[in-house]
Amino acid sequence: MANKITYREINQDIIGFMTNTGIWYYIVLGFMALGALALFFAPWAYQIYTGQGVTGLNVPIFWGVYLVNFVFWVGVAHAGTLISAMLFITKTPWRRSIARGAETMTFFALILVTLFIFIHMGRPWNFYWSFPYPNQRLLWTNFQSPLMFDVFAIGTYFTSSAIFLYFGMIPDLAALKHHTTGWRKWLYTTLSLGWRGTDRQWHVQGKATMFFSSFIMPLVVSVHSIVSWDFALSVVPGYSKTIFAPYFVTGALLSGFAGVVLMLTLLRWFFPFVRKYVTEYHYDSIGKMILLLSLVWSYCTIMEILTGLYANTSEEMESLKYKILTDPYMQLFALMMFSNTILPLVLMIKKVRITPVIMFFICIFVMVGMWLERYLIIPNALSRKFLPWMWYDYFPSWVELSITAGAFMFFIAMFMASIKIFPVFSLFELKEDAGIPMEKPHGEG
Amino acid sequence: MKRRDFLKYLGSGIVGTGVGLAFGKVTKPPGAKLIPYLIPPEDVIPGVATWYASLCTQCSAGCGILVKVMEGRAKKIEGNPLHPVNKGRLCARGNAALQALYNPDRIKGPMKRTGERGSGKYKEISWNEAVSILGRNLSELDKNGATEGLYVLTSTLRGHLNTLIREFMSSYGSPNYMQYELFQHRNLIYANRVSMGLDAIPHYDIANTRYLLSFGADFSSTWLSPVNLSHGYGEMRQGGARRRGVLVQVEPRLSLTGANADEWVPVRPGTEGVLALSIAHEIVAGGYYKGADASSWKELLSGFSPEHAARVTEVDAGRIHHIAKEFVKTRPSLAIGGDNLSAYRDGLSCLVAVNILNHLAGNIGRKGGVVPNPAGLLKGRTGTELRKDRITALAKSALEGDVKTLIVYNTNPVFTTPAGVKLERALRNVPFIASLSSFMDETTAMADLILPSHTSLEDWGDDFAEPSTGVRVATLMQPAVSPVFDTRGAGDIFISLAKALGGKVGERLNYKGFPEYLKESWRKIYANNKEVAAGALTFDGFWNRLLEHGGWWQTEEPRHKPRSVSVRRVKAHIPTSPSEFEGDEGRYPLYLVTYPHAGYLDGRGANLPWLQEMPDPMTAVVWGSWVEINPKTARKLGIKQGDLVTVESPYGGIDLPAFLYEGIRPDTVAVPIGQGHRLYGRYAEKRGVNPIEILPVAEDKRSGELALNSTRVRLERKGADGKLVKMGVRTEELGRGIVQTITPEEFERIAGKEEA
Amino acid sequence: MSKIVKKVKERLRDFRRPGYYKEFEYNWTMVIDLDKCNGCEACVVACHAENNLPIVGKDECSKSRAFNWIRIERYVEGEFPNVKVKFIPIMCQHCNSAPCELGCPVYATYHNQDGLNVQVYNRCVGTFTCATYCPYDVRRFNWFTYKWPEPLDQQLNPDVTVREMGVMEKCTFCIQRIRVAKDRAKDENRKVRDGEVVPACVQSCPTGALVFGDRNDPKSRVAKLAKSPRRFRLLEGLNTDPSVIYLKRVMKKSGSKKHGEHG
Amino acid sequence: MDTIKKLVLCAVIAVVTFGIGYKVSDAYFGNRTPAQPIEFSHKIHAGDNQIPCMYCHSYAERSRVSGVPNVKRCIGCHSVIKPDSPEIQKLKNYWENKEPIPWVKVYNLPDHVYFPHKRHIKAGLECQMCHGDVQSMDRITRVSSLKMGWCLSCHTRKKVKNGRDCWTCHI
Repeated sequence: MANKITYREINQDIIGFMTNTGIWYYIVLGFMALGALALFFAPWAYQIYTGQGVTGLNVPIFWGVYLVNFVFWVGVAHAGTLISAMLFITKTPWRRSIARGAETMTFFALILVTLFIFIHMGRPWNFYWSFPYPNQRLLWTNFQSPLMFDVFAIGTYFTSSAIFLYFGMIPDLAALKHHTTGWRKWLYTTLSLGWRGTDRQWHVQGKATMFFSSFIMPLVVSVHSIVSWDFALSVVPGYSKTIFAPYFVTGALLSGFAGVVLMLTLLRWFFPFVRKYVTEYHYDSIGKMILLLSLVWSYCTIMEILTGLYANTSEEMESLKYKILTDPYMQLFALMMFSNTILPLVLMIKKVRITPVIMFFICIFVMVGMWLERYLIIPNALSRKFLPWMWYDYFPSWVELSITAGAFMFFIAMFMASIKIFPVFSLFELKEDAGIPMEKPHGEG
Repeated sequence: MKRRDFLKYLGSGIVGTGVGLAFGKVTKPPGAKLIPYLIPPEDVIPGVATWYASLCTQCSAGCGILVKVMEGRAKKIEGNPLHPVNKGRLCARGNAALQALYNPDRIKGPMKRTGERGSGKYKEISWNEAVSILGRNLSELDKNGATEGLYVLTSTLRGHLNTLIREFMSSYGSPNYMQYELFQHRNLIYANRVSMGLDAIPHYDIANTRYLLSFGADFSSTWLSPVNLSHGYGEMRQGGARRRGVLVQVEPRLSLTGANADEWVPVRPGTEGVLALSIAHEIVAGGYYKGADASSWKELLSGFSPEHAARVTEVDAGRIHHIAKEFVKTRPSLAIGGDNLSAYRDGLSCLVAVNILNHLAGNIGRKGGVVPNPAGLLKGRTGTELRKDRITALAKSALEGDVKTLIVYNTNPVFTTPAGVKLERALRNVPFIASLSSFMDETTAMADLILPSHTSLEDWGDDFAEPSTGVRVATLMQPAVSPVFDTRGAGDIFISLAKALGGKVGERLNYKGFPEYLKESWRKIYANNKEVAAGALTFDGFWNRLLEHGGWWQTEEPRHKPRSVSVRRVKAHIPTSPSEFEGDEGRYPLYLVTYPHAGYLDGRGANLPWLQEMPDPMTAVVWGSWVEINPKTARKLGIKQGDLVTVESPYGGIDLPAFLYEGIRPDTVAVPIGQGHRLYGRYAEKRGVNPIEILPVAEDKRSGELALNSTRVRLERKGADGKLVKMGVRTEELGRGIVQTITPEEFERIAGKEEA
Repeated sequence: MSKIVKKVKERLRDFRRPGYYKEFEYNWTMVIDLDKCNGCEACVVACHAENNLPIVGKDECSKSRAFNWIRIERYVEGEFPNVKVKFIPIMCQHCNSAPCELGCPVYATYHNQDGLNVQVYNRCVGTFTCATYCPYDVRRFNWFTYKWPEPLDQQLNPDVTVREMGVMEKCTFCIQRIRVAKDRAKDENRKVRDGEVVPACVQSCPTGALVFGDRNDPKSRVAKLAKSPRRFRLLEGLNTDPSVIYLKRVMKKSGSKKHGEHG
Repeated sequence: MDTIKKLVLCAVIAVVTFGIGYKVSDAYFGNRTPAQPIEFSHKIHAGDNQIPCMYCHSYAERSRVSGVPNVKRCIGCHSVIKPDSPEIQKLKNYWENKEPIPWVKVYNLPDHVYFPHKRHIKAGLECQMCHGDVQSMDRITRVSSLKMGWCLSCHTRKKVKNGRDCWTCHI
């Protein structure tokens, strides 16, 4: 580890990054924000105004790219929880410098998840009907519905990860208020809730983090399991699989970690100071994690296909045939298997794991592969349901594709704006990593 | 915060709320209005439906309907459960009649042509002006002594509107009242006349037959009286404790009826007559025919041995023998022929051959067989006029300048005649054309004057269904709603025309309007007919019951009068060889079969969006036309499903998408009739193609009917995207047991256990 | 112990299915005799006329967005000349154990007191779940707000809601007609008689293949037909317990040779 | 910068309050007592003269709508009774011009609600239960909210059979 880093250096690095922003940063941020507006919000407004008919959805493919994106972004959100909660409890050392970034990603990914639920709805202005609130009309929600599970799962996940993110940030915000002026100082002072860094406060903070970690930990498994039940609880061939819960969770973590790698690598490239905190050691550890997850994921994929083959009913076989042997899904399936199963195998080589460039590209493939996995499940299974007369193919319309692309830009824009306001690395945890300093630092810790 | 700022915020808040409040007030939809009746109509309760019994005029079957009316608007049409023809059932076309009533493309009032003929430029005029224009025209003809120059062309009318026009014409002094429709079944009438001496279409008692041998008759979708015959079909299949009837369909292209058949005999086009006679040969040769004239039959049929027929028809001799045996052994049995069969150049002969079969098996005049209908209440058109009423004759007279004025009602001959008839050019030669159509169709576009008439739901009228169901049936049509646009009933137009003309015509047709004429005519029927009058004390009581029930009909079982077919009669009319086809076999290797589309019939239904979006019963194609090709043929020609294909006959070519269909012979292609309108409203215009355009001007040798199946064609692939839109993607069940079946043998076993 | 378990189970069942009545007052059932059905499509148009179904046009049809609450599926077997065509009308099966009812988060689709699977348009938020879960693909979605050109809109049935954009819909067994019949029955203080409720499709069916009635009434036609040895239900293996009962079509096994050859 | 900030804040406040205003306007200031084309007084007819409701709203017992009286029915009495009053003159004008009277609907339900008057009358409900004390109103005022909760409170209270089932009132 970089033992030689001093507290002052850490403070200077992070605060400097946050306060000194180059023109290119603004240009890129502006571009992304405008892109989000033009590609994400404008088509969505158009869709709300005109109707869901602007999508490529049809009978019987009622769930298309929006649901793919929904599941995908839930997946991206997953690494945050895993890293901050599970790895915190297991006291895994390499989580410290990457946890904050991953948690931030989680937060913004969950915003997109929520948005995609609304985008997907036929009458989004009535979204609040899906919350169980007492009303004069004696209406209630259907707790039997997997979608209702979703409302709770995503709601809980969103709340708890937001709290977790904020809670972990309080010491940092307190530190930042001493080094900033103007609105930032006002903001940090307000948000740090009078943190003074007393022993008691540290003690409570540690306890609370531990508590929240334990609280969130089941969510790592449950959220995506529940998302998978949206599909698994139906009778549709290609949806109705018992393996879906672990399959989806593994896939989610895989894409989550890939997302973290992409984020970290980009930061490393554009902001050289990051290289001090995110080192080969981190890449190595995440690489191992991705390799492990990829293997589990591959097992699930193969099992999913094998159970279908074993059932050997016309429904299952046609569903599989459509996914694996039909143009263009054959090629997409091959690409998915290459990206998620074959390519990650090279992570067995340490040299590969510690080379950020290679990791970056592998992770891009993993992301693409994971998106495809959802695509090959969600609209594809619906294309081959029970009555062959109603079989139909689906291709997303420009609105869906635009919103999909826009979502990425919106995510990047939110992330870029956020890391200029809130520290993307946990100051105090970096300092913990740096070890007890010999000399008294200038800043407060 | 500064005080000034606070005030600013407060101010903007107040302004915002105020504007919001005001906006809310302004934009809130103004309170709905409660509009009371000025004078309440009788028996109308708002919110509760009123039902009017009436008549369906979507095809010539003459079904009785009930129209559901709420708050003065027609909402739904259902079959009249008391009516003997459709027994409360209704087909898709009948259901869609509502959209003819409320069609957005209806002509909204009388119009006078202002631009060139066919340019579609018209000026709206008043009814008085319109009637006087036509009246002046007719007076002028009268003055010039050219009353014979008036031609009236209508659809097949059988009720009192027919009588009215006839009276109008005779008192005016013109014999030229013609009825034309593409599917008039005149061959059938003619065949019955020459073979059985029956000048009508009999009732085919499918319901009670146990073996139905159908030569091309697609009674499930369009033939004769589809609802009545389909109901019979249902009864035949699962009509209770009786044995389940068998259906054998003989046709080159599997129609909807064929799809339901137990056995499909894909005979070579044009050889059905030979096949029928060969079956007859087997009946006589097998000694099943016990009549005294068996030997002369034997002689007549000697040239039609199954072996010979097998070569011509491509149906196994063994199979012919088997069908013959089943046909005579199963009692009762019935042979019918129509659609395809009557559309060959010797269609009449083929139908005669079918009648011979019925005679030999003893099916005529008995339950479950051919049941001749009793004479109608009204003397309608007779078969003797058959040859005269030809559209080709009209075209010829028009070209020769004999037609001075033409009045067209409810028929669209420009669309339904082959281009070779040159009807459009002939009509250009007519000095004055008046159309009584409510829609701007191809024929109406040629008109100088348009007097839009009511649709059937706004008008009075009646009909005497033919074929009926072995009983006398009269159906009354009454307006269910008040006219949607400024239109008038066709009868009213003729009566007001008579008034405008005055003189002899005016005297003869001195009625207030068509309703009065209709009522007076019925008064005569009531007075002259004891059976009709039975059970009613006064005419008014009878009339009210007529309106309530939607008509009058005999309720007792049909009486069966046997009739026979004699050798002497049919000798000159039997088919001796396969029907002829235009086009050299080498250059045009495929037979073309055209058939009426289940929704559009002869094209009249194409402007109704419900029918456009109704999947075709066999192919499930919507909003377009297509050509059915056997996959084997298609493979040979490199044609794939949905490709754009040119179908070329010696008379022209049409481009349309290919539909690969296992139910058609490899040497045959089929195109539905009904699409390809140049005009006819937004739903019909420029959609699909009209196959009639490429047909030759071929007429039945004996009856003079247009022969639709009389040409060969060739196919050529033109492009990839024919824009074929159809419902349903796959038609394989993949062993999923979706439509489960049991074999007839199994059914026989369990039939005893089944409760019905 | 087992008593408690049973009680808990019972409670759970009640909770799981509010609106699921243990005993239906009526049990509306449709029996479709496939041996009678000749695939003429009259029911399809009748349904359009009765239920205010929109016409979507060629482009939308090509995207598989046509509105057919009832459709006739055709299955073709064999090659020329041994072709067998089979028709089956399919509408909402009104399953008593419906996958769609499980999916809807807001109870826009639920089971009502007549054993009908009901779609409440004004409660629907458009999550598509019901349609996705439906194994029969009978649900249709209002992709847009469909408008009729004047004066075609005058035909719209005032007894049936005109649906707006974003709402799922499906066959209701012509619930508005059931309502009228029940209303009349209540006036006369009796139960609805057999044959009093006739949905639009059943009414128009020329062959009489469709029969509708109350299966709770043992004397009704459907109750008798439902006992037919030819009965089966669509995709019965899914255990959805549909209220639509089909009677098997009588037809020779495909591949069995032509009759004539054996004499 | 500061001005911009203030302007933005002002705009945000304006937008939010606009929304509140709109909603409030909708909920509390809707016109419950609209002006009618003829100042018809229920007080005189139903109150002072004791004409039963069903005499004019004759469909209420038989149909799902209660109906407004046809103009002929109005004129039937008023050709004799007070024919010279200015409001009756208005009525006469409508009658002579063969125009129906465009009454403003006070009790208006959305299309997706099925409300049969008949069933409620047959259940023995008084018109006044929903329409208020009509016989003392000169101009009709809407006294009920016509919200779903209002319907259900009564259905629950009266233990209506299937009264809380969606299907009972919807589709």
